[in-house]
Amino acid sequence: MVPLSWFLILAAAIFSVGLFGVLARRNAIAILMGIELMLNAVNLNLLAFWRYLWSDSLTGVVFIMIVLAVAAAEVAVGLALIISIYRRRSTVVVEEIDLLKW
Amino acid sequence: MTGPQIIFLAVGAVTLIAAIMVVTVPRLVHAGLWLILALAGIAVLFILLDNGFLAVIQVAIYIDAIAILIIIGVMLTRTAMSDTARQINRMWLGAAFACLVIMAGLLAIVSQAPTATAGLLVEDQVSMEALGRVLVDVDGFILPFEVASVLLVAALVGAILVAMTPARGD
Amino acid sequence: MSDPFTAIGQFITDLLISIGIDAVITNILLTVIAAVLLGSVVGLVAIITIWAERKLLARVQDRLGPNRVGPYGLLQSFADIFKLITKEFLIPKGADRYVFIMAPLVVVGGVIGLWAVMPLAPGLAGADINVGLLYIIAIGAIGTLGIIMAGLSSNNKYAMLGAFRTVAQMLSYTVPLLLALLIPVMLAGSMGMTKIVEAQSGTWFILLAPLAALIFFISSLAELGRTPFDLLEAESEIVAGFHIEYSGMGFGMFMMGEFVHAFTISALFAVIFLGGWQGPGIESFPPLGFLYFLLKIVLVYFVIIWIRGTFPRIRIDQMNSFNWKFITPLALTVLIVTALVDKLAVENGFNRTAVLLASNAIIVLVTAFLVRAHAASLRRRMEVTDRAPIQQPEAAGD
Amino acid sequence: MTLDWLFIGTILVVGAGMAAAPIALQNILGPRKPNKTKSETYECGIETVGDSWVQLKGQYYIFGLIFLIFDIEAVFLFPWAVAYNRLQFYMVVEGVVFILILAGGLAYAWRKGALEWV
Repeated sequence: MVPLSWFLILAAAIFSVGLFGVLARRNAIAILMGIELMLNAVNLNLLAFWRYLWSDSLTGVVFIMIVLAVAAAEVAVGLALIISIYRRRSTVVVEEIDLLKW
Repeated sequence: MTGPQIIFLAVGAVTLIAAIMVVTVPRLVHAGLWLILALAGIAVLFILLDNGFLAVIQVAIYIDAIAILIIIGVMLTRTAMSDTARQINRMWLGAAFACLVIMAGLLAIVSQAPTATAGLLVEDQVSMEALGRVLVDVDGFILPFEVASVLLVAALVGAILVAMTPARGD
Repeated sequence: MSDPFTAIGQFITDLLISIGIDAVITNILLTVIAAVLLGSVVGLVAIITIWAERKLLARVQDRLGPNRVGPYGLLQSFADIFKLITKEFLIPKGADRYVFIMAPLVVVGGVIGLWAVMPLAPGLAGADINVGLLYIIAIGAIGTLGIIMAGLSSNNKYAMLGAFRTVAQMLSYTVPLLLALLIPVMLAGSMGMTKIVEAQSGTWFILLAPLAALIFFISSLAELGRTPFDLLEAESEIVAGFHIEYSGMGFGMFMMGEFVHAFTISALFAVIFLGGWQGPGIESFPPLGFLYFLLKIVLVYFVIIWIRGTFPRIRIDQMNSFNWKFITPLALTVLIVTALVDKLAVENGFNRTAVLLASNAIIVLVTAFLVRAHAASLRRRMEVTDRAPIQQPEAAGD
Repeated sequence: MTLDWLFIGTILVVGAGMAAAPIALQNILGPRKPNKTKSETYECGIETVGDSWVQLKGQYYIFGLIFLIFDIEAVFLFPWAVAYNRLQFYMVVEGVVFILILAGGLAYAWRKGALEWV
């Protein structure tokens, strides 16, 4: 059997990689991809804990389903915003859309 | 080294490499395809954690819907930023440093994780029927279940409202 | 233990263990061999399917069809394969090499992967997981990814537009498909494919949920891109769509993926709505189930070819509104009505089949009435404005 | 259980292999005489102008979006459908409410004209 800590280490690594994507990428859609990676790392963590420590309840599984729903909603609205900004400003570079109002 | 451990190491390595490619490749379409590989790796890891249901919905939602939607988004906004342009901002070194610090912190916490061994799963814990019941049971997760529906509709309405707003001269 | 498939498996397992191979490794080895066998057989079946489809289609159109190579033209597909294999595999200028080559692999792999959970006969299914139907949905949509990859990597405007149109059509028609599949799951009380077949030992689900079966069939046709939904690959009107830049076997693999997909959809329909391997006398002789299953697949496949030979192609706006404004609301209605009516009926001790059939009939009547009224109002508006009928009455109508 | 997943993994690889083998074979058997004209983008004989990255319509995003929302709805509803036969009436009604809320979202998209093919 795979030890619990292996899953946690992998999840931590994927989370950090995703965070790097969020912090360093200039393209807004690339930032969304980084966020997806982070959410996936969190899901992996949740399921590992469910399997090893709390497998007698279904809470972990339901939790992950809710995270999926939230991730989907986030991508849907996030991409809609990016497309809208692209239409108005012809840019997807986050550094160029730092004004609250134009 | 047992079988699952070998599979874990192989799949974990692929997933991690794919994740690194997602944040580093300059062509965004390729980043999207690498993201799909990383998501598929996570699905295999879910199977290793004995939850086939979540593995399947990981594929059904993330790969079939979210990743495709992201690729469509990349294609729609592609003309705004050419693939040869600088993809990483000026503070990427600082970002990398911050990520390393956070990873070190996470690893420090992980090292205190309990060395639990996975118990045997009984049929009831992975049964779809129990899950379906707990989702609509008043003592279960009825509130998150209905709120998820409201959240999805709110996202649908919001996204249509934002994306459909005609641009100038459209 | 009584059925022959388990017995054969047990025999081979015992044989391998007796010559000194570890039990765990034996199991893994057998699983891998079985998977390779099933995958290859399904791939080869496609070759026969292509011949059958060409022959049947020719008969529908009063032609002879392939009849030169081998008896009844049976070897025609092999001749085609040899022709395609000796062609040059062109990779167009500026194409994304690896993605370009990966795309057919993803499409074919996704389609053949569907057979992993198909119950072939009593006690014979590749993988009997408890989320079988969800697996079908998840892997079935992987083909979308392959099409996107083909479109993106070809460096061709038409390939790209074709790919995104195909993807839009596939994504759209997956929505009613998902909703329709919830009904058999509700009736069977399981997502496992074997459980679904076993639940149909009494009544087939096509009798309990005829509308769900119809919706599933229509949206599957659209996912396949078969007539009348083949407007995105219409050979006679626009160039082939997303696989325009593929030559030789690259194109051949997309073709094969399509035929295997059609065959797989037939099998899925047989499993979910026609009772899979259920039939008289399977208790006493289980292998008979395989024959029944094959017969049902051939029946459904025949209907698909029949439709291909009969129906005209629809326009893209018709395809779109037919999905969003007719099938999806209909699927939602059927789902809600079935859920409520069935629960009330079972709680009050009514006959399930009768009540469900009656509610389906009522939905059909109401839908027909609504479509009629809508078509009539459209016609009236056209007469008032006295314009040429640019917009046809709803595609769904009369 | 684990063997089932091994079977699925193998058949997916075999499926991809079924496509890879003929393509590889073709690379060996088929001729390879590339020239400039042959590897041009195929556009019915007309020379290609510009790159292939045409601007797509925002409509594709809307369809992908609605698919995503309903995909997740289905994921929530499938466990509910599995448990359906053992649920009490009020639990079924909760599922129906869930569906109705999403049907409301679809109705909004319809009214807004997001479902038209433009």
